[in-house]
Amino acid sequence: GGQARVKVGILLPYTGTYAKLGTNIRDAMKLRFAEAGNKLGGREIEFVDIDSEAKPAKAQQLTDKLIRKENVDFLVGPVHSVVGMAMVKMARGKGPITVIPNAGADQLTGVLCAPNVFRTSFSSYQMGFPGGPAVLDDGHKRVVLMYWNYGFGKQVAAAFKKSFLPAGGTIVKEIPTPFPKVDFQAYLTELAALKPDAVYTFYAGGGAVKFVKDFAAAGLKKSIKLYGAGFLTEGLGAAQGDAAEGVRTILHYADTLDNPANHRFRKAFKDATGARADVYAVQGYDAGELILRGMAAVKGDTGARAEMIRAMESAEIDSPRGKLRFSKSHNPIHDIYLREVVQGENRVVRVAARDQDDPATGCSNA
Amino acid sequence: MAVTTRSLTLPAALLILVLFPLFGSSFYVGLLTRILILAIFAMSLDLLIGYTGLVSFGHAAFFGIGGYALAIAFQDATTIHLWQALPLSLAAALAALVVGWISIRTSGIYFIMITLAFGQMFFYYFFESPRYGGDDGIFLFFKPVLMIGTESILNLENENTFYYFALGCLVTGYLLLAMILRAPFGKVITAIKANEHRVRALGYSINRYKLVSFVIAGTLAGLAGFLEGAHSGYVNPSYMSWHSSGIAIAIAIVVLGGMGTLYGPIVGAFIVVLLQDFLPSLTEHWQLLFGGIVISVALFLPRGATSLLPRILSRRQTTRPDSPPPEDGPREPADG
Amino acid sequence: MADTILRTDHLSKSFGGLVAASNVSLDFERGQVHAVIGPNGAGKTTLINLLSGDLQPDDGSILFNGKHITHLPPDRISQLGIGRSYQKTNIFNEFSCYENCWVAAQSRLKTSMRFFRPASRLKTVRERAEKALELCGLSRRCDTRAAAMSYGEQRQLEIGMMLATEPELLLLDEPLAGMGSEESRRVIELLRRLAENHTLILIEHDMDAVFAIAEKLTVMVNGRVLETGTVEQIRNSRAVQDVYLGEEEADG
Amino acid sequence: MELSFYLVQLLNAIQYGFLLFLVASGLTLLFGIMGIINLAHGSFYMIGAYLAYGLTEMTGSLWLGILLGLPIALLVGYLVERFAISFLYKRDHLYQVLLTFALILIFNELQQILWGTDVHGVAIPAPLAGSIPLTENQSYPVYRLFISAVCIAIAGGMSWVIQKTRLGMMIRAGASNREMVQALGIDVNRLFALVFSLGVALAAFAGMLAAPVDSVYPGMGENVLIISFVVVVIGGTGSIKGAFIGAMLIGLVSTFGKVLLPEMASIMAYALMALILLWRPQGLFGRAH
Amino acid sequence: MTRPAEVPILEAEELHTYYGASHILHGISLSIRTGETLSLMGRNGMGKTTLLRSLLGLTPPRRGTVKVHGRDMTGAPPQKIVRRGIAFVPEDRGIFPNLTVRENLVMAARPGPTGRRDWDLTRILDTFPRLAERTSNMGNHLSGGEQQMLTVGRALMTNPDLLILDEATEGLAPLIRKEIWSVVRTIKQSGIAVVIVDKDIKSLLKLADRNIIISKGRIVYEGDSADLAAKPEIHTRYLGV
Ligand SMILES: Nc1ncnc2c1ncn2[C@@H]1O[C@H](COP(=O)(O)OP(=O)(O)OP(=O)(O)O)[C@@H](O)[C@H]1O
Ligand SMILES: Nc1ncnc2c1ncn2[C@@H]1O[C@H](COP(=O)(O)OP(=O)(O)OP(=O)(O)O)[C@@H](O)[C@H]1O
Ligand SMILES: [Mg+2]
Ligand SMILES: [Mg+2]
Repeated sequence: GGQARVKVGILLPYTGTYAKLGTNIRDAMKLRFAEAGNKLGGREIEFVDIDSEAKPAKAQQLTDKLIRKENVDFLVGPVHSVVGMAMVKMARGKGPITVIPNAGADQLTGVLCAPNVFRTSFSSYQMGFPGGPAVLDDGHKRVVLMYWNYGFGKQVAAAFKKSFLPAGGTIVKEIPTPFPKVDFQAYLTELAALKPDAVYTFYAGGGAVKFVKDFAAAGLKKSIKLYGAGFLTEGLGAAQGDAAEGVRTILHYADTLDNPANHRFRKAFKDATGARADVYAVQGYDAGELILRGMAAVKGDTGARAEMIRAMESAEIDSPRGKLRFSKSHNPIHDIYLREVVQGENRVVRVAARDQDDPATGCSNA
Repeated sequence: MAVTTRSLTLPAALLILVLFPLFGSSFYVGLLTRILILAIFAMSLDLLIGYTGLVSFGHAAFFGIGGYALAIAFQDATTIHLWQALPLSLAAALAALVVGWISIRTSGIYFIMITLAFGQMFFYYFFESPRYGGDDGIFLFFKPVLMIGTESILNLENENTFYYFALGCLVTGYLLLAMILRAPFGKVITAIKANEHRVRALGYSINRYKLVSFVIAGTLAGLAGFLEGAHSGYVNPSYMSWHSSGIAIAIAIVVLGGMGTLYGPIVGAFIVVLLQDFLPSLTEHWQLLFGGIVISVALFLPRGATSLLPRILSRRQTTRPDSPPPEDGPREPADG
Repeated sequence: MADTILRTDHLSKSFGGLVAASNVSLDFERGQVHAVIGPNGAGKTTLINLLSGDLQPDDGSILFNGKHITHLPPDRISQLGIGRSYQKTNIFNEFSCYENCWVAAQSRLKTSMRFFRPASRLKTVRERAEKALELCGLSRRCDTRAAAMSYGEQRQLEIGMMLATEPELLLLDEPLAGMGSEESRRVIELLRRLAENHTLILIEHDMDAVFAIAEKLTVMVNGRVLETGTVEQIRNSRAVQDVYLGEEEADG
Repeated sequence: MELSFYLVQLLNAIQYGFLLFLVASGLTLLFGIMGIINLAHGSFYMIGAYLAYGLTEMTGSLWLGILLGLPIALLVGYLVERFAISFLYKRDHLYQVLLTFALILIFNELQQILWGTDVHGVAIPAPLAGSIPLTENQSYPVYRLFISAVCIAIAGGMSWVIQKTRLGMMIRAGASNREMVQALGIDVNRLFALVFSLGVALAAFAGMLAAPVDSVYPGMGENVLIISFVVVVIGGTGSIKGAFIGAMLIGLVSTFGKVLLPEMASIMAYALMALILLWRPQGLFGRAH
Repeated sequence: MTRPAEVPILEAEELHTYYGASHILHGISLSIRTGETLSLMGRNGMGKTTLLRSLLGLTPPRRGTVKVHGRDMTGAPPQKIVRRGIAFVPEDRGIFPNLTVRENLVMAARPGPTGRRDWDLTRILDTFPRLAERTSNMGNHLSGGEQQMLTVGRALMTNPDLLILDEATEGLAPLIRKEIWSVVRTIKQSGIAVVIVDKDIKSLLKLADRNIIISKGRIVYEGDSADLAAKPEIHTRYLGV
């Protein structure tokens, strides 16, 4: 109709280490919109797409541009936690409705939480907390924690300990390794000497590939079971090859999840982009869905902000990951799966935690 | 000739800057504030690389320290008094004193590398230190105000006020440096850049001059960092990393604008920020364009973009003999 | 009793295994032109470098006006009133002649840690720089970039810069090298004039010049002092002719 | 911990040192010998890794991939030298900083356009895929030992060429005074184009060899860039022996740093460099002017 | 001499050379015949060095032509010109500071254009025994005079037909200077042409077949040594003696 178009601002990295994540998120979100006829609450969509370069120092300037120059109605992004914090700090409160499709820092739906900020991905807490019982249930009591020594890694490790220690596990040693360095040899030797039952890790991207390969090459697979937050093996099958076989990780998604929504989504994504869907695509796809829900509820009237927010926070989404709801702090509540790499695929072993919530420490959302 | 160009262009540019908030939208006022802050930083770097011949790859650390000093001191405060906060940028001066004292013992490539080492150490210290927020950085939820009694005279919460404050800092910094460079001190540091060994033989204890120059530059960088922290309400270690936004871009700004002049880095800051704002709207692979532009300037405009200006203005007076080729970027002395 | 301005005492310096100066003990008298000659590689420049602080001696001491200056850095030594010129031209290539001398002249301010007043207003410095330019014969080239001058002119500037620091004792390392005959003559004339109220230590291979202005000569060979004496003595010394002068020069 | 633990760590340290030298070898040539501040070193390394990945996928063999990749790397180096670097030899170092920084941006984009943004792995060639048992639960990959051997060969070869051959003398001479080399009848332009290409090829070669142990991902070059500079500078520019010893020192210090002073692990190499430069401002084997 | 004496080794016509905008050489023409010794005189800053650099292509002339062995080499890069049998000893010596004495010599070694190999390392070290004692010194760890010998030696290592010496005896002790002059004489006798710039006019006149005086970028005098020796007014006018 004669209504102005809805402006969706996207701030995702398309260059650098996180580029792949950025493109998948964007493509999947656009796929969701396309499925809905490229209309939000009856209005045409206009995208304003900016490369965040995953650079924290630029985050404010770029967010500012989307908010004050482009006047976007929705803000989607980012991938990188620190960029996310700079972005959310500007957007929270009076800014546009913001949907975070990846950044995991606990603060985003913790101290920095706000009525207009949603997350469709996960909090670091959710990448660590369900790991404790999962490892214990597999029968491993003595565990070494290894992770990249930066915000996200530290939060994952802390959450892991929160469930693991009370349930009777022992942390033999914590080995934070410098981020984003990838020479692990000295640490692996230390690990070998410690002889734990298992090691729980947080690494991602190139570091994850390197870690898994070095771990296998050092012959440690025979005696120490390797666990980690899902990013350790997610989408890295081809690069890791045999080295990843048997590695167990927890994540709110697995390629092989057997539910209709997932099958449908994977095929559609493949058709639309030619690429294989992964967890990031799912998060983008759900971000699209969430925005659709909100706009549908107010029939495209972005002025009805409170109503839209209410609709979004009460949304129950039949996501490719399974059932997805949102907490008071607007963080996802979803199942966390324990997965194992078998023949290059992350196969679900069991559900590690049902309806995993996040404590949202410091969040003041009513 | 250069004098008339400068004496006309500078006030004109300043006038435009002063009037800008009356016409520009608040987004652009914000963007311009960032540019001004970056210009201060670049100018301070130019004092080192363009005048003293100290190529410091660790300069971004002082920018970061300026911001961190503010953030650490006022992390939990609800009002930030400007007169309490501003002296904090002296933390950068202190850091520069220590780093400089050690670094100036080396020269050339080794100086580049030892300053890089210090820069990296500061970066990792803040990146990994749990005390100061690690890689997450620190947020500030208020902007500084200047109060007398209970009366607020200068409230930087206001975008335009902040803009004028930053502009004031830039102009003050510019005038201060211009004065220093004309003074005996300036003569010595330019000579040090030209031939350090000879300066020493002439009876100057060059290390003191280098150190003072290093500290002045560090302080100014700290001031810029302070402003950036106050303006964005957010500091994080990536300001100090050598590559992402720190030193490599700063060097690009200085050289693109015109090294060894004070206005060069200011122009450079405008060029770089505006390019980075504009190019991404053309293509997803905009860095290709940006890289291409940087390379072209490096190859074909060795004295930076500002060297174009007098050339354009002097087209009328074609008889003026060209000075010899600018291979090593000979500078105009600070005063003719 | 002669008035000694500079005295070296068993001064030694070696580079690796090579002894470039060994046990050099010399007295330089105030107001004299004292030339140091010797074959290439004899250690003359090394000696000057030791005196100016560019090199640190391994052993021995240096006294200037009765005070120890051994191990002082070059800038302190310069401040005490010892100026030097370099054998290998050492100037500010991108500065004009005038600026070259300016920087030199300014070094005589009590301190150059002055930030506020424009340097150009410092009258004493300006006058000193102009005088130095005039002395070394480059007034005409005042505004020429040093790099754009011929080699000989750069050599003149080298001397001009030293003069601008108004030293009491001048260490001249081959000031005439690279100068044409006319310039040489002019510089010799200049040195002669300077000699009236300065002390000069002169290294030079141009024997005509040395014999013309030196009052005392020291001959060095392989880092050692071979002989010290008056012009006549040295000229007629068999040993000096053998190692350095050769026949012709001795009788010409 | 028992002795064997420290022995294995020593092995790690030495092996890491070798790897560092390999990674820095191209920079040793371009920065150490030729004196070019080449910030794009990491990019050349990355190009090598991606070439290894792409060509191994194509040909099915890493060796073939390397064989085909080297001429490509040489060509890249040649083009960069001819059309960019060669204009800057007489200029201030800062222009090299600027230009090679721009090259980083450009190569990152090109990498993305050509190969996309996925993380890739390259399989270790079959004959070298095994490992040797070390302790009761740890073993050592043969491929790493192979890399060490290659590294020694490269170090020896480079040092021989630079120090002992006339080509090496000409290169060093050219780095200090191009015009004079020309005046002696040597085609400096060709010489430098050749050496630059070799330096790039060497960096790429390191990337190719490291591809199977490292992984292949966008931005991987930035991880090796600074440490490579540190290696060269610690040793003292102009000295291959220095770079080699520098690499070994960093290997030792950072390996044992990780074990004994884990909080300091990330700054170990920088602290080492700062200390060494304080003690010897021209690096371990550099020459003072 | 086997070559036809008509074809000069080096021939320059109407050279005009500039540094930036300043016009230094104003149409200089000269030719050097095989085996000839030519001296180039003039006060400081008159353009002697510039002329030599123009001939060698180091500062290419803006106008005029340079021929080497009859072949037009105008605008060719220095290494091409030099490779046709010319060696150059520049006034600033151009020692490679980061090479040892031996390396400085060896890196330049090359047979002459006709394959002649009269000069090699051994002969150079015999000629300059001082260098022989310093073969492993770095180039910048030599005394001024030693550096001078090294440059001459390095030039000879290229076995040239024409040797160009720009103030080659500067900074040399009288004995060594004589040494150099006698080396030049030897060179001359072996049929190598020599162009010398030097301020030691007495020695030059003894050695040179022909003398050229340059003033302000122009040739103001040309003639053989006997002629020049007989014209003291030229000396005073153009050389200041
Ligand atoms: N830095 C150094 N390292 C090693 N040897 C050096 C160094 N500097 C000088 N030498 C050697 O010390 C000796 C003395 O050198 P010096 O420069 O003092 O000679 P000189 O008397 O000035 O000679 P000249 O008249 O040729 O200038 C020379 O043989 C030279 O090779
Ligand atoms: N690089 C340069 N740029 C500009 N002008 C120069 C440059 N080099 C030399 N000149 C000028 O060219 C003129 C000739 O210089 P040149 O060096 O050829 O003289 P010369 O006869 O060799 O003198 P000298 O005996 O002092 O070596 C001089 O006036 C000098 O100022
Ligand atoms: Mg000497
Ligand atoms: Mg000359």
